[in-house]
Amino acid sequence: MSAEILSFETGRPAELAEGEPALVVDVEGYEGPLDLLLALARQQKVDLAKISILALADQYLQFIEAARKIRLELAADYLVMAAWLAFLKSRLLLPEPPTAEGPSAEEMATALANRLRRLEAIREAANRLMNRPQFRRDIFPRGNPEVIAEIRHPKYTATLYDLLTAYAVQRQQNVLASVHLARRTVWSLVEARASLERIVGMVDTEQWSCLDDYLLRYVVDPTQRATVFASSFAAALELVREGEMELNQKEAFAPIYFRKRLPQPAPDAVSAPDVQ
Amino acid sequence: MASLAEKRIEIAQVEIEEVEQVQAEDSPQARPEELRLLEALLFASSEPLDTATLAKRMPDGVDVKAALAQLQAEYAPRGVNLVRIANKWAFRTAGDLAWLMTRESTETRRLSRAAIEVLSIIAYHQPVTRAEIEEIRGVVTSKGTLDVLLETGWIKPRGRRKTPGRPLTFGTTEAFLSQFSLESLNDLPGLEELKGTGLLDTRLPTGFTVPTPSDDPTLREDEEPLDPGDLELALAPRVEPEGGNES
Amino acid sequence: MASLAEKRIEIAQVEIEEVEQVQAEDSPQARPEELRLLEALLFASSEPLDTATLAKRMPDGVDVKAALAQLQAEYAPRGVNLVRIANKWAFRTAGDLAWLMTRESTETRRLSRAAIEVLSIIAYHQPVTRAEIEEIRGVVTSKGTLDVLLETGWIKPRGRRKTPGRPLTFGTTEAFLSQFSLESLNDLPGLEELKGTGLLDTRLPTGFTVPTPSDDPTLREDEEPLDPGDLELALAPRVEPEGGNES
Repeated sequence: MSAEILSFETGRPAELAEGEPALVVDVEGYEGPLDLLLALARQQKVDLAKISILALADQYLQFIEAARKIRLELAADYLVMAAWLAFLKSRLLLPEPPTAEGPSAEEMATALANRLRRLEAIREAANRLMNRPQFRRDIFPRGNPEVIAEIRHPKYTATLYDLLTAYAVQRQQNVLASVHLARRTVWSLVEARASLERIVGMVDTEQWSCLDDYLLRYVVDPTQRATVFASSFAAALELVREGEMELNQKEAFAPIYFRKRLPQPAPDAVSAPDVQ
Repeated sequence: MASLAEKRIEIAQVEIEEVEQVQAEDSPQARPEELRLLEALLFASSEPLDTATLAKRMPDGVDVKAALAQLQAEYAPRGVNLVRIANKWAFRTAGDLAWLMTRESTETRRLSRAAIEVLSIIAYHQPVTRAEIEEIRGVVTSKGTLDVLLETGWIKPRGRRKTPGRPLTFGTTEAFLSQFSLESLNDLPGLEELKGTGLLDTRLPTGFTVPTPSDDPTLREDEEPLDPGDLELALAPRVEPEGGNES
Repeated sequence: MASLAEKRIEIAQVEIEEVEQVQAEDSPQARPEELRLLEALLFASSEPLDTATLAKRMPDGVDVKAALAQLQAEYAPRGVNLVRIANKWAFRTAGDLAWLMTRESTETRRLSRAAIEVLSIIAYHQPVTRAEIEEIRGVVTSKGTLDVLLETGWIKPRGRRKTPGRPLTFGTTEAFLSQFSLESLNDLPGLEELKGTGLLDTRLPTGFTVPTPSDDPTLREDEEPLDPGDLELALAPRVEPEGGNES
């Protein structure tokens, strides 16, 4: 809360006090121009209601003058107040213009006096408030409070509908349990033939290719291997019968090779290459 | 001390309208000041205070022990007592007012799916053993599920099956009927009604039956009475370890 | 009740050697049981309890207000007093024993002079806007000052003034009353004098009307409700840059 430090951040000008015997220029403690005015007013030692605003304005202006002389940086608030007081002072000293607009000088002075009274009153009230016994400073609550224990009784709810649904679902589940055979994925002959035709179309005509290699490349899922091989074999036989391709197998269980049947009927079957 | 007393009077006047209190304080039979001090210290302390600690805060020449004894006697008939705990002193609400310091509350909870399933089987198939329930549900019934059901008061162990192991048989209670607004167990819908409401599939195989439930407390031929202490047993933890397929 | 009394006697005998207390209890001038109950409830709680809450825990037919008044009178001369704060009741250590309790004290926040002034202005002038506070103090109120006060929980924004800019109005809280041991705002020290001088009203010429500070959450005619999010706003940094002459 050092924000109260108004503008005299340069520090207290204590060393200057010797040159200014009448007035100790120490603004650090003041809470703004009104506070300063109030402090000056108190020096008049009269009821604030009867205070001489003229004298107060003089004191204030004097203070500001002193502060400026020692080149203290005054906050704008103080200067605004100084200007206003100078204006008020001149109004108070000059005779009132006959058709004055706004409040008269007297009214302005009274308003200022009232502001000072109000500030002083609230200060006094604050003082009394802070002097009241304060909670946890002067008076204390129960240091070790005993809590009111809560005993919770669970109350369960369920509806007849819940009950019957639960029952029916369970009974049904067990009674209607039938054997679900996993559906086998089968490679149909049509699918196998279409694939073979594509494969045969891809390979070099003269070249024998290993059927297994191609099939393994296409069939990723090992569980489908059997059906793929079976269907492909059957489709291959079909294609051979139709003269679309040739098959070659060295011996039983050996890899089967295939190649595209050349358009012209080959008199001699080309022997299968000795692969590996 | 005079100024303190003055201050106290001031405060007393501000805070209390009863002026006689202030007088009472000044009267000859006023309580010794140390009782006020002890009272305040013990009240505000977050933990029990021992005599030595209290004595340190008292004015010289105060017999703290005697003062504590007097305070204890003063508070004995009150709602707050001065009690000694392990040689330390503290204010505590009177033991007989424990009921005042508790608040009972009911909280509504929904039964778990498993619990309602078990309950429905007990309702239709009673008297039924745990093994039979598990047979129907196809899963192991957790002890917790049965405990919750026993806690609801809707089921109870009613006897023991005359089979090896003498398993407990469970049945429903009157509270069950009341909970589900049933006049009697016969009001539970039968096979045809369940089919009619669409709860049971109409294409059920022949031979599928829904038992006609009965909560007749008379033991059946294959039941024998509960042993003494069976009720506690029913709530005791199951011995065998339970697997992950509980429900 | 007989068993309670018996139990109480039992406890008394166990804990206290003075048997005459037990006798005193059975004597015709025994205190009404409700005093014990209220005592226990209020003593146990560190938070003030309102009459309704207390009444709920009392047996039927108990005049809680009368019992509280009696209890307050009983405890007035003691080291622990029964005080009323914003229509709630709580036991608190006696204010004059502050000197004794200092060691119990946790570091109390020291408010700056500016904060104290602002707090007082809010207390005596509420509902009051920041501009009005500044009018009285003649100086710009730093955001920090208001923040510190909001943080204490003693003040709160309570609405918005129906004037251009819709400034927030501030008021005090229950915690404020509790902090300064005030039963209500009417107990603010010096309030009567302030009212008498007519200095309380910032907006009207002196002596015109005598407003009374009020923490009645009901908004005044010239107030409107807070917008959602205003509470955060009150704590958010002020938008306009603030000069060096804050306070």
